[in-house]
Formats: sequence, C-alpha cells, structure tokens
Amino acid sequence: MTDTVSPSGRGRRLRQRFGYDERNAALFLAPVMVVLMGVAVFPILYSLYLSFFRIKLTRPNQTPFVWFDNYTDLFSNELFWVSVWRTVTFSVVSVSAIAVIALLVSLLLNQEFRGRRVLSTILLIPWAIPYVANALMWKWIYDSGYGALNGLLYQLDFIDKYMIWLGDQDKTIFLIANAFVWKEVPLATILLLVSLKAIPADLYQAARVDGANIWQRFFHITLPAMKPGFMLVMIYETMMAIRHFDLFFILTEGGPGDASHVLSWHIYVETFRNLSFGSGAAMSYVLALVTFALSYIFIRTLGRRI
Amino acid sequence: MATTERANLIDDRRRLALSHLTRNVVIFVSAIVLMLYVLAPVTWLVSSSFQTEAEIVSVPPHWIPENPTLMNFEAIFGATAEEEVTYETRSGQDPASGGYIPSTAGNLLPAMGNSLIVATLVVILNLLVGVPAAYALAKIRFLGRDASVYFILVTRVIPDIALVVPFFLVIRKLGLLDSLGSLVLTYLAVTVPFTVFILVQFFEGLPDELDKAARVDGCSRFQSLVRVFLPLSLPSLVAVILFTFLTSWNEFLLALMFTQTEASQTLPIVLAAFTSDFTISFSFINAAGVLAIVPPVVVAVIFERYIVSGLTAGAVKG
Amino acid sequence: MARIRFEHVEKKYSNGFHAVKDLNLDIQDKEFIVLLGPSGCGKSTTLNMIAGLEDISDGALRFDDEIVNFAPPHRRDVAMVFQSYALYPHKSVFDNIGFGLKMRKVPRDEIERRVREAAGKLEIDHLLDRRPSQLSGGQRQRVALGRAMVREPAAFLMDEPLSNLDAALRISMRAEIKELHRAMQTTFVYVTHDQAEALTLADRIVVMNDGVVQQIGTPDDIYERPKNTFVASFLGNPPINYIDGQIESTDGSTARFRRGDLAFDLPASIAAKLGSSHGREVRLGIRAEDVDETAAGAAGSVIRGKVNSILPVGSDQFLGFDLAGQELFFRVGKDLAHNLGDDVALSVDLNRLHLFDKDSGETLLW
Amino acid sequence: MSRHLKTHIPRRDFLRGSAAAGAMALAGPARFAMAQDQAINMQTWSAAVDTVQSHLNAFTDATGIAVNYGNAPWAQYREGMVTKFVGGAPLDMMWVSDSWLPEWAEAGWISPVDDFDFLMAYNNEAEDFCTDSMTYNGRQYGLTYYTDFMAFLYDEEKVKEAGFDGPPTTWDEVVEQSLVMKEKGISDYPMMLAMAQESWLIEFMAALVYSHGGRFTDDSGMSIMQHERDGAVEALQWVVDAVNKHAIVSPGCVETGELSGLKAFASGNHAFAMVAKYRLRMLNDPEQSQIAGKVKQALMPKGANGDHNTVGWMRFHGMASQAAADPQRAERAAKLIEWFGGKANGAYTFQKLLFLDIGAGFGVKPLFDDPEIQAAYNAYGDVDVIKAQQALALKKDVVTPWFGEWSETNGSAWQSAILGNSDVAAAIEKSAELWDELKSEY
Repeated sequence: MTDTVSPSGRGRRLRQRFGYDERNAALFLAPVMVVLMGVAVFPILYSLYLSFFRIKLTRPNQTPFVWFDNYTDLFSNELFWVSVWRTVTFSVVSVSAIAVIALLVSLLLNQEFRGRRVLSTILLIPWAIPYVANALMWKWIYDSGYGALNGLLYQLDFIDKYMIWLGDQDKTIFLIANAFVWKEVPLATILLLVSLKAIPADLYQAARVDGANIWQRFFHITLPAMKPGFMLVMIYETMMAIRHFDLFFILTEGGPGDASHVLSWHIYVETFRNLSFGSGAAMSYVLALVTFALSYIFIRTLGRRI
Repeated sequence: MATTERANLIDDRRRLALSHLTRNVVIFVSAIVLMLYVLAPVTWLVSSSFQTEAEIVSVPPHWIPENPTLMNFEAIFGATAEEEVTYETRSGQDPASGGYIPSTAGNLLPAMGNSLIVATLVVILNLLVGVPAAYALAKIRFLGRDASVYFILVTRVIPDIALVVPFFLVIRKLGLLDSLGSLVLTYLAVTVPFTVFILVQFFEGLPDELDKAARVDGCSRFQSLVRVFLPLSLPSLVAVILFTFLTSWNEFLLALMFTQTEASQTLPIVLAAFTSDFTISFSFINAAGVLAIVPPVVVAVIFERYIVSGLTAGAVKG
Repeated sequence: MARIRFEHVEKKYSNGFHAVKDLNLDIQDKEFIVLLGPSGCGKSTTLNMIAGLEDISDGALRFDDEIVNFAPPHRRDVAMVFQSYALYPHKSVFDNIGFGLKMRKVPRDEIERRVREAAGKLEIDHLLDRRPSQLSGGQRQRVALGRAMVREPAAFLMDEPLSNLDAALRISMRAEIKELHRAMQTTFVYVTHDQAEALTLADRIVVMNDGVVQQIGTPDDIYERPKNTFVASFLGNPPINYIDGQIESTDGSTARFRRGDLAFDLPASIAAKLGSSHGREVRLGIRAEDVDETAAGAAGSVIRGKVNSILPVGSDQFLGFDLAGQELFFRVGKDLAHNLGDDVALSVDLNRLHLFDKDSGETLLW
Repeated sequence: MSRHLKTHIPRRDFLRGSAAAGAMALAGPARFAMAQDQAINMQTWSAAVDTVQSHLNAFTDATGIAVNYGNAPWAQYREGMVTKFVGGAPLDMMWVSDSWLPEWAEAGWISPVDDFDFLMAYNNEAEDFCTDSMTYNGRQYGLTYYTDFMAFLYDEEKVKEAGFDGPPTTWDEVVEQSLVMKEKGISDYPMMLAMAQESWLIEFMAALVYSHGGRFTDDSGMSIMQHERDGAVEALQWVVDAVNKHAIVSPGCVETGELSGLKAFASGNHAFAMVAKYRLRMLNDPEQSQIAGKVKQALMPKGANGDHNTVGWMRFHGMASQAAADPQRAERAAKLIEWFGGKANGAYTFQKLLFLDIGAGFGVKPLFDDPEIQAAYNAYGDVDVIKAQQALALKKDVVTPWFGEWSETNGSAWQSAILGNSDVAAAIEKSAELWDELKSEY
C-alpha cells in the first residue's frame, strides 16, 4: 500500500475534475492536435472565410462580402450539376470495384500457398508508381493511335481496328475509373488483410466443429470481422474518389466535352483557371460536407465504436 | 455393413482430396488473374523504358524491345554530380547525345533521395504522433472522445485544391518554403488522420481486458500501449507504414507548390518536369517510373511479413 | 493487508447510466468478499473501481485510510483475475505470470523464484514456455490465477474467474481458490452471479441489484435471513416459493397467515415481530427444502396440492406442486414415491418461514 | 492572398481574432524576405534547364548577382505561379506566357519594364509580333524568351504515294488528298488534329480559324466568332466534317493532346499535322521519329476566305511586382531580363543557345543572319517557308483578363460540336455569349 497516492495539495482540484485517464488522453492526443491545429485548421477556416467573398484575382480591388451567394449560385450552375453527376458515377463505380476486388484479393492472400509473399509484393507495385507516372502510363495505354490497349486487343483479335478510348464520351469516365481502381486496390487490400488477420484462428475451428460450411463461415465469421477494415476502405476510398484530381488533369482535363468534368476538376477550373477563389472555396465546402456525411454514415454503420 | 463403411471412408477421402484440389485450382487461377491484372500495365512500363522514343510509338506496339537501349537509365545514373554547368558542359549542346533525354535527367536520383527522406520522416512522425492518439481514442473513455474523432476526420474532408493556397501561407509563415520540412509537415498533417483511424479500428478489436490486465499488472497507460498493444498491432502498424510511406512517395500537388529548386523537389515533381513544352520523353518518364517503384517495394518486402502473422489468437477464449 | 472502504460511492456513465448508487461497504483486511448479483447489477463496476479501472463519480474509496479515488491502477497494489483471463498472447506463460513483477522492478532472480513457485502450486510448471494459444481453457485459467498470485498484492480481485470452465473443473477450482485465500492471507474480492460459488467461498456476501446493495452478510445471514424478496429469490435451488395473503387475528402473541383455504399459524417468534398488523397484505416465502411430508397432519402448517411434475436430482427430487393454480417447487427426499396427479399434503417448517411486505418486498421479520 | 486582395477584404480582423490562425493569416502587407541577402529569384517552367543554368552561371560570373533558380513542370506552371503570387513567395523574374499577360497584370502580380531604357532599346531588333504580344494597356512587360507559330507539316512520302505532286494549299485540298490516302490504305486518318482540352487547344483553334479567314473578336474586342463568314463557324464546321463526314480526322482527336498527336504523327500514322513549328526538328530526328527525313513544312492551308494565316505565340521574361516595388531589386531583375531576353556580353547568346539546343524560335531578327542558325535550320527545315509563314502569324485575339475562364467553356463547346452533342452554330454561339458576358464585367 505504500505506493498509493492521495490527492493532496496543488493540482488536487485539477486531478479531481480531470481524472488520470482524462489527463492521459489529453497527453496522448496532444501531438496530433498540435499538428492538426498548427497546420490543418488555419487552411480550413481560411477557405471557409474566403467562400463568403466574391473574389476574382484579376480584379483585386473588388472583393465584396456576399454572404452565401457563392453557395446559392452553385445551384443554378448547370455545369456544377453535370460535375456532381460525373463525380457520383466515378465514385460509385470505382469505390465498389475497389471494395469487391480488394475483398477477393485479400481473401486470396489470406490463404497459405507457395508464392504468396511474392504475389503480395507484386500487388503493391501499382501503389508505388507516383500518380504522375501512373497517369502518363495510362494515357499511353489508352491512346487511340498507338496505345498498348489497342495493340493488345488487336493482336489478340478482339478488335479488327483501333478503337477510340478516352475520346469516346461514353467510355471516358469508366476508363479513368479503371486506372484509379488499379492504383487504389493495393491499399484497400492491405487494410482488409489486416482485419482478416485479426480474426482468431480458434473462431474458425469452433465454427468448423459446429458444422458450419465454408459459406456459413464466410458470412458469419469472416465478413463481420472485416467490418472495421471495410469501414476504413470505404471512408478512405470514397474520400479519394470524390476528390480525385490527378488522373482527370493528366488524362482528359474534364473532356471530351464535359464527359469527365468531375467536381474536383470543376473546383480546380474555378479556382486556378478562372481565379475565382471565393466560389472555388464554396464548392470545396459543399464537397467537404458530402464527404463528411458519407464518412459519418460509414462510421456509424461499419465502425466499431468510433 | 463393413463394405459400405469402407466405401464411405474412401468417398470421404476422395471428397477431401477433391476439395483440396478445387482449393488449389481456385487459388492458382485467381493468383494468375491477379498477376495479369497488376502486371500487364507494369510490363508495358518496363518494356517501354528500354525502348527509344521512336520505338514506343510503333503500331502495333513492340512488347519486347527490338532495339533495346539503356540510354534512359544511363542518363539517370550517368549524370555527373555537382559540377557547375557552363555553356560547354550543358547537355543538349550536342543534338546527337541530347535527343529526347531531358537535361534534368540527373535530378532524378537526388529527387528520389528527397522523396525517400521525406517519406521516412513522415512514417516515423506518423507513428510517434498517431499511435498514442489512436490508443487514447480506442481505449480511454474520456469527455470529448467523439468530438476528437470527428475533428480529426474534418481536417481531411476538404479537397486539397482548396487548401493549397492557405497551406502555402502557413508554410511561408513558418519559413519553410522550398524545404523538405514543408513537405514533412504537410504530409504529416494529411496522413495522420487516417493513420489514427486505422489504428483505432485495430486497437478497438483488441480486448479491453488485455488493457485492464496490463494496468493492474502495474503498467501506466503508456506502458500498456508500448508493452502490450504495440506488439499485438504489428499488422496494422505495417499498414500504417505502407500507407504513409506511399502517400508521401506519391504526393504531387503540395510538393509542386512548396518546392522550387532541386534542393527540395521530390520525385513526382521531377518526373512531371520531364514533359516540358519542348522535350517529350515518354520512354524516359517510364524509365523513371520503373525506378520509382523500387524503394517502396523494398519497404514492402521488409515489412510485409508482419501483416501475415495473426498474433491475437489466444488472447481471449473464443 | 488492506481494508477497503466505499463511502457513498456513485458511478454514473457519461451516457447517463447510473451503474452504482450510494455504495457503502467496509471490506475488512484479509476478508473474502463476494459481490453477487445478476448481470448489469453493478458488481463488476464496483470491482473495477477498486482496481482503478473505472473512475468514481462521487463519494470516497479508501484503502486503509487513504482516499484512492484518483490513483490509477498501477499505483494500487491490487491483482486481478478476469473472466476471459486476458492473457498476453505474445508472451510465454512464464512472462505472463512474471509481467506484473517485472513492471514493479522486482529483480530477475526473484521473479524467476516467485513464478516457479506459483506455477508449482498451480501445477502448470511444465507449461512455462508455451504461448497462451497452446493452452486449454483450464490451463489458461490457472495462468491467470498465477499471474495474480505472484504479485502478493494488497487485494486480490476476481471477476467471474470460473464462469468459462466446465462444471466439474469449476467445483474443484472453487476449493483451490478457497485454499489460495487461506494461504495468501490477503483481502479477496470476488464477483460472481453464481450463488453456489458465493455461498461456498465468501466470508461475507454483498448482494447487489440495479446498482444498489440489497444486503451484506455472511452466507448464512443471506440465506437464512434475506432482507427482501430479491435476496431471497436470488439464493436457493430451486428458488424460494411465494404465497401472497393476509395476516389475521394478531394480538401481539399469535398471528395467522391466510390465503383462501390455506392458513398457517405463525409461531410466536414471528408473530412478535409483526406487531399489530391485522389485515396486512404480505408475501410468504417458503424455501423449497423447508417442507416435510412425514410430519403431515398438524393443523395450521399443512399445504395441500397436486403433484404436477417430478424431477429427480440424485439424492433429492424436485416436486412441482399445484396450489390452486399456482406452481410451487419443493425439494423432498427421493424415497418419497409419488405419481403425477397425486394429491399430497406437505407440512411446512413454520419456524423457517419468510415474511415480506407485499408491496415493498422488505422483510417483516427484522 | 496578394496584398492587393488583402487590403480590400472587409472585416479582416475576423481571422486575427483567433490567435493561431490570425498570426499566420493576413498579417498586413506581406514583407518579403529575400532569400540570401542579395540573391534574386528566377522561376521558370522546366524547359531547357541546363541551357538556362549555364547562362545563369555566366550571369553570376559577369555581374556578381546570385540567382535562386527554380523550375516547375510546364503543365502545372500557371497554377503553381498563381499559388506563389497569392502566397507571397519571393519572386523577381519569371517566364510568362502571352496568354497570361492581361490576367497577371490585372492581378498586380507582374509589372511593366518599360521604365528601363536599356531593355526598351532591344525593341528595334525584335519582331514586332513579340513586342506587341508583351504589351498590355500600352505598357511593355518584358523581353522575349521564345516565339513560335503553328505550322502545317506533311509527310512527303505519303503525299507522293497518294499521287500528288505537292502538299495541299487549301483545306478542301486537305480533304481531297486525305480521301485518296484513305482509299489507297496509306492512312486511316490522314490529318492529325489535337483537340484535347489543354493549354494548346486555343492555338490549334486559332490557327484553324485564322487560316479560314476568321477571327474570334473584332478590333474593339467584341465577339465575332459566331459570324458565319469572318468568325469561327467555318473553321469548326471544317473540323466537324473532317471527323464525322469524311472521317479523315480521328474521332479520338478530342482526347489527343499536342504531345500524343505529335507522337502519333511521328509514328507514321498520319500524313498531315498541325503542330508547333519547332517540332520539325524532333520529327526529323530518327531517334524520336519513324518518319524522320520525310517531314516537310507547307504554308497553312487556306479556307475559302482565308490567306494562309496562322497563329503565333510567344513567352517572355517578366518582372514580379514585388521586385518592381523595390528599386534595387528591380534593377537587378531588369539586368537578369536583359541577360536572357536581350544581349549578354554583346550577343543574343541565350536565344541562340535555345534555338540550337531545342529548336525554339527566337524573337530577334538579326539571328536569322547567323550562319550557325541558318545551317541548323536547313538541316531539318526550309528557312523560306518558315519566314513566309512567320510573316503570316497573328497574335491570339482572345488574350484578355478573362481569357482563362472563357477558354474552358470555349474548349468544351468545340469538343461538343465535334462529338456531335451540339451543332456548330450553337456551340460557337454559346462561346460568344460567354465572351460578351465576361467582357461586360470588366
């Protein structure tokens, strides 16, 4: 009993209001909070602030405060709605493809077989190629004149003449989604694999003793155990897909026509091409709100306790 | 009676063998499909890096270079270091050796070095900063826990494009323009929220009672984290290491804005700079892309084995 | 080595759940206290508060005389055994047991000695190099015990340590725990929902329900003199039978319980406690074993009904008994032969009757 | 934000209130720390990096002024510079494209250099086109870095194979020759046009429009692109027909950028191409091209009302306003501009190096007489054609402060017409409407 402490003297009141756990939690969270407060909070507030002004950098002397005009203007902007629709298409297609492929691949890599480690290392390659190189590589592959995709399909006799790929407005967004999925699957797989690895093996043994077949084991043990992994995948990939920019920039610049004019591209054009920082910030906030809402839903439906 | 029993036995054995066979076939086929899916574009990347600029536009493409050349790689590795460039030593003076190889070829390796430094620091800082935070959020019940989680999430929902300019202001105020520090700091800020999320999810999966047992055994919160949780969290730590390393390795937009000179430019920037309005060097870019794959794969080979081991088994009775 | 005192302790969670209400409990040094109650009654929360694993919302918790409300677990000299054992999966059995000592900076050879000694007592010394995943449930349980034992703590806390074991092992472990307490000479606080464990192990039992202490007392107290219907019902197998009725003709020295045709003449010792409560609505409790068929016949102590079910339980049998539509269960000797549907008369041991206020459920006998 | 913007944002104290944010935010007019005490900052896109570096080293040797040289990828240069301007990064001299001049000048990021007489002296020997393109609201903003124009190139072998003596001179002849080539299987899509959304698109469109005798705007800056005869309609109609009716231009042209188009031409897929003149050198280099030695330049074909006009462009060395505000810095920056855009040690060294190294056109007339330059030109091109075409090059008539905003919409309007999503007149009408609307805002 010698090492029990009694609250006494200075700090007693503090300790009573904030127990040992509170103080520890504060201590443990402090570094993250310092980093985020120091680096991330100002930019967020600053762009919120900008979104209430009509700012055109080419007219530095006229930057009126316009309340919510930048926001309300969005709803009458035809191209904005086009971009919303493109973003929805792109995100739904790519996130669901990522989730399904990553699920299958993680199940595969969870098996014991020869060459598994080699395979899992190879899987990381797409992730390791910087986005710029990745985008240029796909541009090359998709090229309608001398691209590798045309070459391959032609040599395999799937097509008898070179096809138009990115230039075909019905295909563009899906082709970009493909390049995106290819690059994102590795991370998603790793996240799912980690949650698979957290399933205690005796759980499977118990289920096997209980006579559960492979499908029952999958649906009753594996899938539920992967929920946290799925939550991470859904939050992260949705965030990435909704806000994805690099591929659109390098592959199509929103074209052809407005076939790949996604919201993030729209924001880019508004901000850096039109130099309208105010309305660009307003759009960003709309996008942020949607991203947050989706993340919230994923946390609530798939998260453990968050 | 006895014969049917034996027949059943044989039948069972056969079924077992059959299911083993099916399993192996399924694994084999999916492994092949996966390899093709992942490697097909990469194969093209590698193949084209050994071709000249003229050859990679062949129709149909040459999957195996007909006139393989090491010119791209020679330009990258053969660059002489740090001699002052004069009219006489500038590359491009002699069109025969200049060709499509950009004069900045020699910047690639230093830029990879920059990327490596930044990525490594970001990984280390992420672990130092993210691990305790995740433990607190997962295992300590305190007022403001949910608020903290959502605060961390909120910092990541705004598109980076909107944040570039204000980020720039922060970096300038900190006096970090055109330094690796600017990248380390901002990459830390953009990766750490997700690091925390990954770890929180994993820590929450570990039984509360392990934490309690450790603390009753005499661990402070911090000791419980270090001695009990960290050893059990290796797979998720590896996921975090890979995630933060590769995010830093890949990042383009912020690096584009914050770096100006070769001293701080990272790989993606130098890579993008190979397509200027004059020089077109796709095969060269592909060679650079091939080299860019190497460091992350080395990191993966070092750490990936830890994802495989499932250490939590036996912590709690099924 | 420690006296543990709760003074008006409250536990409220941030979601509003009031887990423990005004807890006052004085645990003597070297006492074996069992916290007993259904799940969610606040017994585990109470245990966790002793360990420092839960904050105390209000009131004071003292170890000896010191208030320890704010001391974190590692600064309280307690050891704890968990229901799930909570062994460290990445450590060997030896390291699991020795971890607490290591954290307290006990010298290596001392750790070695104490771990081996504890392992020897628990007969797991051949398992010291294994990992928890290679052990059976019983072995894991012993490791968990060993981990607490080596510490020689001021208080030894156990949270349903036997509930994951099979029946036979559970009973033998009970004996071992009792022996452990004797040998360790330290305060034990033991949480369970199993009345048999409580009755076998405890010096005193604390019965809890809905965060409120119902009764504190020796096993005998609790069983023989339950303070209310909750305590009475929670102990006993099969559970106590209740018959609702009224008190009539009380003149201070005699009293009679009546419900319809059924009437008991209450003994003077009980009647004395009732005072003048003519017509009072009461609930009469008869423990299952407090009937006797052989002595049937004496007026004012007989209960008649039909045999509804017969459940032999080894030495005894449980008799399902239909009393005008109400089902009662009694435990009688197995040599009494009955058939389903037989009319039976049982005589009730009137001196062992329990009488509660019908509305409050509080006993009328003290 | 630039200080111009800052001082005009009302309630700027909003952010000052919160300590952390306020401290970093808009702390008054930016005070620009000079990196190293005397060094000046030069920012370019990543082109001819070694050539620039060698010339810079010579500058430091000659003047003792140290220069921090930064370069960023061309494709992201403009947005990078916007961020740097707005964020207050230290800048003195930088490369500017003619398309951005009004925008950057209006935003207050760059300043005129016409107060420096030693810079203005070079105008005598400069192409008027260049001086013109660097002038906005009557002030000159720099000296030429390089200039070039859109050229019509053809694969001589394919033209001969198709049975023609020479290259087409009108757009109708382009169609005619192409159809023959298609028929003979010489090329699926004989004409290469790069119509993808990118910064080059306006140059391709302008070359098409000018050679058809049309314009986007009139002298007063009002839109006339929607006019049938002297607007852009005829040119776009030709493209739409070439893609959809004659199929001599690939429908994939809407995803073909300048680089991919060039590569495709270099791979021998096409017979005709519209690319920057300086690409001639690369196209005739066997290491980079499969049709090396066969690529020739012809005058831009003309439309019914046209006269072989094409579009020209130029990039220049400009001075940052923050440098101009400080006389000492301005002086040093002006010296650096002279060193690159004017003469260094008595000669147009940089322009010459740039041409010899990468084939980029110079904006100073005397260099045409330089024997080294003539020899280089003749190695892969025809100086007479080049000179003739250069004389027919017009400056883009859409370069205004609202150019960036308009060109996004205009680009996708053209693409829609090519894709068949809207008809030609409607597409151009839409573009014209936006132009007038944007113009009225200024």
